[in-house]
Amino acid sequence: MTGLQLVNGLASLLIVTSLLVIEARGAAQSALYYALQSLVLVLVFLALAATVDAPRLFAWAAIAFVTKVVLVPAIMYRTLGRMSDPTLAPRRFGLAWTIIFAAAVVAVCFAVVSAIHLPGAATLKPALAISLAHFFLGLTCIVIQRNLLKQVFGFCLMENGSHLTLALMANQAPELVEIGLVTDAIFAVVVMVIIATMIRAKLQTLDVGQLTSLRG
Amino acid sequence: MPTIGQWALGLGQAAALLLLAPLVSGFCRVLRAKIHTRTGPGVLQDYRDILKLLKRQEVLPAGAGIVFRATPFVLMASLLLIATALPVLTLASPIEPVGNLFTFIYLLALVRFFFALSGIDSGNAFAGIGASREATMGALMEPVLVLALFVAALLAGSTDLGRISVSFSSLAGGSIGAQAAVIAAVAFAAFVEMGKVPYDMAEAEQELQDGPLTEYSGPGLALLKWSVGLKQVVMAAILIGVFLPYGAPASASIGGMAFAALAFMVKLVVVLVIVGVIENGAARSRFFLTSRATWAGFGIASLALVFYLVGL
Amino acid sequence: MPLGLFALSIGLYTVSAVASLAVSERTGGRIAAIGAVLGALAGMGAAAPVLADGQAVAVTLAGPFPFASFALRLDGLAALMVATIALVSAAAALFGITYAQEEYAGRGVGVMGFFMNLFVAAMMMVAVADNALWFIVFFELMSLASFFLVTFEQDAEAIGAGWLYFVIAHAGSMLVLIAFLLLFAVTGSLDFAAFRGAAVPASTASIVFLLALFGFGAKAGMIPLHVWLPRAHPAAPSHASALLSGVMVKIGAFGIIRVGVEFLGARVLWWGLLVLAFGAVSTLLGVAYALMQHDLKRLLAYHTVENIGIILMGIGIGMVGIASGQSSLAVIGFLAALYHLVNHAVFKSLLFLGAGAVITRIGSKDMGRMGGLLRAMPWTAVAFLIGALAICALPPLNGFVSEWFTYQSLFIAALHGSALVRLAAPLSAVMLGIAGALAAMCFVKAFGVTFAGEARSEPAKAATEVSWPMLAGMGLLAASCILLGIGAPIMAPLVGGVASSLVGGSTTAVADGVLVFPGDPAIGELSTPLIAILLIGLAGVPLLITALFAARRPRRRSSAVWACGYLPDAQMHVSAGGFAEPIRVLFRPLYGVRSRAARGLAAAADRFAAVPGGAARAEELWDRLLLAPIGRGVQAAGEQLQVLQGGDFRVYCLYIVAALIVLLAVVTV
Amino acid sequence: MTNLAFAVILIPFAGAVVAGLSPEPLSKWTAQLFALITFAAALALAFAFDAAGRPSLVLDLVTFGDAVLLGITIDPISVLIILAVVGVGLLVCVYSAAYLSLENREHPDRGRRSYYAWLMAFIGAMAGLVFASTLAGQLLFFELTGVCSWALIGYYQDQSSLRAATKAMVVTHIGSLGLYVAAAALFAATGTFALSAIGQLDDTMKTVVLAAILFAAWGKSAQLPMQMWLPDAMAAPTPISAYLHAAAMVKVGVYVFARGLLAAGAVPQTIGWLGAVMAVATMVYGFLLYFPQQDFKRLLAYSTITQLSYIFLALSISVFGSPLAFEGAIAHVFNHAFAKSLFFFVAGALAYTTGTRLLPELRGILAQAPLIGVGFCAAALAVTGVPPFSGFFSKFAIFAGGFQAAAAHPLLLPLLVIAMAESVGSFAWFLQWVGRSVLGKPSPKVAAAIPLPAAMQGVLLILIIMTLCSGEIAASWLGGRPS
Repeated sequence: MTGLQLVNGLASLLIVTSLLVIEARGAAQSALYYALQSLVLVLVFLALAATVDAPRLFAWAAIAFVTKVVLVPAIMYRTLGRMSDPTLAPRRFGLAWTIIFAAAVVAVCFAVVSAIHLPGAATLKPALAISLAHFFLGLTCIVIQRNLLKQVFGFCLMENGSHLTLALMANQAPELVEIGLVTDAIFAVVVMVIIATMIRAKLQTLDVGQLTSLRG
Repeated sequence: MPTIGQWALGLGQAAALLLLAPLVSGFCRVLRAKIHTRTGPGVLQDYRDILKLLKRQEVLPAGAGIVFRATPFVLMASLLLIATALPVLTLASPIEPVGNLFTFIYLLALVRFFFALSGIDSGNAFAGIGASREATMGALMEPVLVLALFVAALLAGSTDLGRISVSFSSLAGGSIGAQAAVIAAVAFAAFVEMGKVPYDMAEAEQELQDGPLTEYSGPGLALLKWSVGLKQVVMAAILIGVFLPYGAPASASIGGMAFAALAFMVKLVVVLVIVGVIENGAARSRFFLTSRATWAGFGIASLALVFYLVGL
Repeated sequence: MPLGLFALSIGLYTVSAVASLAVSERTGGRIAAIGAVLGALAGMGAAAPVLADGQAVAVTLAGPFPFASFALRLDGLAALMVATIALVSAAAALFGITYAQEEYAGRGVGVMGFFMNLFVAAMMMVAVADNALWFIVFFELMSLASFFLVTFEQDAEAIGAGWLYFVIAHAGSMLVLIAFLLLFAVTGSLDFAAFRGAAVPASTASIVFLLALFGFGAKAGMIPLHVWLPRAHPAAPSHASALLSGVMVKIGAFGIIRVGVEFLGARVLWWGLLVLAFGAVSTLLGVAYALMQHDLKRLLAYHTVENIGIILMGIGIGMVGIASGQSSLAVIGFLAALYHLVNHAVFKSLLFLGAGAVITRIGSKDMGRMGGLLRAMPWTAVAFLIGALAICALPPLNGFVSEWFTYQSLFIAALHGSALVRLAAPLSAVMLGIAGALAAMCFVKAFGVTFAGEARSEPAKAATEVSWPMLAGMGLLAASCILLGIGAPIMAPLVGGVASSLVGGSTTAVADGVLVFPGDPAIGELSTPLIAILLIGLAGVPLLITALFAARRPRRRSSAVWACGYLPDAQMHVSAGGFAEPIRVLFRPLYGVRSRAARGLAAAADRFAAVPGGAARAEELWDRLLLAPIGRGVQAAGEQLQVLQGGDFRVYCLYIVAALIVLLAVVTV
Repeated sequence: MTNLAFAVILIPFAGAVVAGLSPEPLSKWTAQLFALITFAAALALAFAFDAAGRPSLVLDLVTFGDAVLLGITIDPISVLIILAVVGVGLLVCVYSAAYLSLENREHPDRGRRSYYAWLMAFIGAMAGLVFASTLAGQLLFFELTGVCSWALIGYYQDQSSLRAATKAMVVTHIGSLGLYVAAAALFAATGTFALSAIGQLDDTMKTVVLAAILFAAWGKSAQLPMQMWLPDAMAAPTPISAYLHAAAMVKVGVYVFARGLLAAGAVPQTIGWLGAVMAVATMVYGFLLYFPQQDFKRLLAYSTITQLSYIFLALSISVFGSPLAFEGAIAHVFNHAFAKSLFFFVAGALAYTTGTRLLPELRGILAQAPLIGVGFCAAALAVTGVPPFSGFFSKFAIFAGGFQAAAAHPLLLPLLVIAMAESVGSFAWFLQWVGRSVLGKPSPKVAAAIPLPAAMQGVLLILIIMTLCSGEIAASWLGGRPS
């Protein structure tokens, strides 16, 4: 099983973990699943580093591990874990629909990626498609979930997807890019958490539908 | 500047006319009496009245001011001034600077001004109305007199009374129609200015107790009666002297002037008789209807103007 | 030298004007008066040499405005105006020293002094200005200063009069401005020197003349444009209305001469006839309306309209003379006009000062409440009588001389004129004659009802003579009335010189020794000194007669007025209205003109009342028809778009991604 | 010299920031200080400019490729107008420091910092526009002044002033479309925004650009199609009405049009006829609307509209070849700035002391408050063009130029005659109000007036003096160009 197959396999594992994050009941569970997914992402980085002998990716993996696997889930767990909103209406879309939808997204992404002529990452096309799909999964998480916290996780999935794309296509980039990417992720999460807590405190609800008073 | 001879002629002429005035008014009273088929007070009656009044005490009304007391003197002075300048005895006016057409009109206006003002100053109600009538008559008669004399001057080519009388004496001036109309208009104006019955509006005895003269007495009244008489003579004199100058010599020769004086007296008697007949023939007219007669007079004067313009 | 003195005079006026504002009221009034008198002396000093030798003096300074230089020119005409203004202003200032203090104490005497001196200075500058811009500036400054004098009383009637006056004056000056600008368009420069020689095409010349005639006519008080005069002049303080009536209206006549004769050369005959017609109508209607007045100052104001008419007749004849090439006729016409201009300035201001003195004692302008002042205020009465005799043109005073010249000019015009002139001149002479008679009647009424007879009110009974400065002011004018009358042989050549400078320098002999004659002695001679001497001499005859019989006559005594046996009371006395009643009855068509005009004005006024309502509706029309639809349309579009902004930020994320995809597509395509 | 010009533009903005941030009572003093410094800079610029023999120089600041985006131009006209703008700005600051106080009987108010900040920003924007040498620069400051005007009109935060502010913003913004079109057309044709480029356009393009600028000018100067915002903008505090809606902002439209004409050199006559006819139409419309006005400031608003239409008429006449009319127009901008702001300050003083702006309730002002009375008369006479006040001299230049041009184009005569008739008509109407309100015995409201603060009295006095001599200053400054 060559390194490439390993990378593509891990990428497919990513899709599964993101589905878990989407469907997780409570915020704490989602945080754990997110940590898991980040771990998988790190593994992808390591595999990629090995197969494409890009020494910088090791540094990427290390940084990603520190932040995404440890730091961000810790923050989310500690702050969002306590918050829950009993009045939250049940999800409109069933689990089945979500999976089918995810599959459709992946298929579309494969079609799109295969059409594009990419000199550098010809061999990594499936991973690239997965990362693109992953990005759209994050988007679907934001759109279909009513819970405010899920929006945060949706954002994190999108961020991981784009991170993966970056790693695949620009693996020679210096660590600085990685640091930038990661700090961006951390700060985004911190800000969103703060906003979530403030909304929770002020409006006593986490249902996104209630927040229409914000419109202009 | 007039020469000594002209000064003498002018002043002499004025004195003569002054002395003649009571005679003329006496003659008119006698004429009226004769027409009323009564004998009348006699020609010299006015001299006797004036002498009597001069000796009488003067009673002044309470509100009278300096104008009331000064009017008799101003009236007589200005009328004497007019008299000095009329071309009675010669075809040329003795004192030329004064013998001007517009000077004559405005000296008459001076007389009328003081006569009316004395009426108001006396404070007497009747005298006030008399003054108002006197001034109104002035306003009604002014257009006739001005236009008539203006056309006469145009005919003569000069506003000097002397030259006008010269042009009227020749009768050959060509525009006979205009001259006739002018004479008619001036005769009408003179008749009204004399204040004879249909037009003695200011001193209408029956209505206004002698108008502005009401409050005068003693010497003041004497002088005013004498001045009114003099005014009548002056109006007759201008009519005869300027517009009917037949018999008056061109130059100031003694013989010529004697004959002119005789001719003047004859013409004066004829005029006075005509006036007397008209005066006693006419009935008194309402004051507010006099404007019809005066506008008729103005019609004659404008007829004269049209004749002159057309060159008739 | 003359311009130096002139500058000194203007300086004195303006400095004393400003100084009178700074100090306390009493001293302020005094400073203004003294400044005015000194300024007047300097002004006369400046005018005298130019009048005597007829040499025009000019100076041109580069003013702040590049398109208009600050040019002054003291020629004969301007010198005559300056001298007249100076004389009347000196008298008014003398009169004003105590008059202002008595009548307007505590109500801004200093401010009144300021406006008086500013007013006089502006008038002098108008006479001397030689550039269109500065002429209009001082012309309007004159109206502005006099506006505040007219509205000094600050009651509703004065303010209404002031408003009407300033609006007509401003409209008049706008007409004059258009006339100057038309000339400016032709000559390219605003200097009068350029205007004088301008080759103006015939049509524009007529338009410019008509504009100037009505523009200056409004200021002069010509009949159709005189409505402001009888309301404005009585409202002003008396020494101000003396200046208004005496001198300011002359600026109007002065303007017509400047534009009509100097700039346009009076080439066209109908111009002269038009001015003559306006003059004659103004003379007749002016005096006719004056007769009907109860208010003493309104009566005098209407007489100003009459005398301006006489001046315009003189100017009209002058212009006819120039147009028909008879230069001697032109000189006599302008001589008559300018001489009457000076005379009227003198006797009208004397009458107004007299009226002012009476009104301070009686407290009201209504003649009905006066009477019996002949004994109470003898000096004022004598001065007013001299003024009345002069205005009625009775010999030997100055009014008679100038009116005699007017008659002579009309006569000469009728003698040699063309067909139209030979008809117009006699008619004008007749109208002048009627006006003369009516004026005499009007002033018999004015003097009689005001001064003569019984005192008809408490203040009239308690009236006392006015203070000496007021008498000095009146005395100065009365003396100049007599001097201008008897001194005609000296004055006529001076004014004749100015007139001939207007006509183009042809010298016409007007006086010789004691005699005065219109160009040719054969036409007519007049000698006012001779008449005066003869009158006084001949007055001796009646005195002699009464003296002869004085010995036998008991002393004079006084008794009650005879009233047919009834006790005489004040109601019996002839009233102002009663005295003039016959004329109202006999000359009814004359008064019909005014009532018809009043009805026309009333109809126009209530048509104007509809304008504000209409305008208010138009105003909100804009909002309803234009802005509201735009507002509603934008609002509706906004509602539709509102749906996009549902408030659910999940949808917003979709928008972002959609936008990303679209942009990528665009870039790649 | 150029850094002086920059100073005049930038100091007010700095002042806006400082005034905005400084504590409440201090903000009005800082505003006055900065306004003073700006005025000093403007004066220094004027003297330096004159000393250097008045060279008209254009300096391009920001260029993008060959397209000049921003630049400044210093010539006699811009220096003169900047003096007026900054001068009146200083007076407005001093006046509003005293006007916005709790004793004000019409609008008791603390004078918040935002007022002074926006005011200083406005001065800066005006300075920028006056010096702008490119259409883009003009457009930038055009919009900036619109914003400041919106903020300042809505200062009292009540319903009517907010609606007025929005209305003003909307209408002037519609107007500014003209500038957008003009800038775009110019750029499309010549590739640069510099005003001098207008000269190189052919006639049709020149007509398009100038017509667009004219449209923008109508919007900003409240001329006929878009005049309805100005009378409602009177809901602003009076110093603002004085400054924005009399002396400065409404002059932006005219100034922009003047700049366009100056740069275009030979202007096609259609622009002249369009400008002249619309100016006279506005004049007549504005005059007719004098009559129903009871509120003093609305009357002054309509008077501003008619006076601006005079300037438009003068500029349109200058198209027919009369430089005198152009100088008259610029002089009228200068004179009208001082005269009309004096009139508004008088209205403000009356509102401050008596609490009412309705003219029928004001009688006998001269007896009660002589300075306000004299100010009222001086302003009325200056605005309606009565010598010796300044309005007359510029109107005289306009009419003189008009008649000069009318010699070649007789059809201009009726327009000029209507303009003159309107001048006399407005004079009669204002004189009627002078007679009714200034003279006579004080009405109850005027009799109960409180004394006027010293600062406001000082400003009134300065402006009265200026109405007397601004005519001479403008004429000698414009006329005195070294030929």
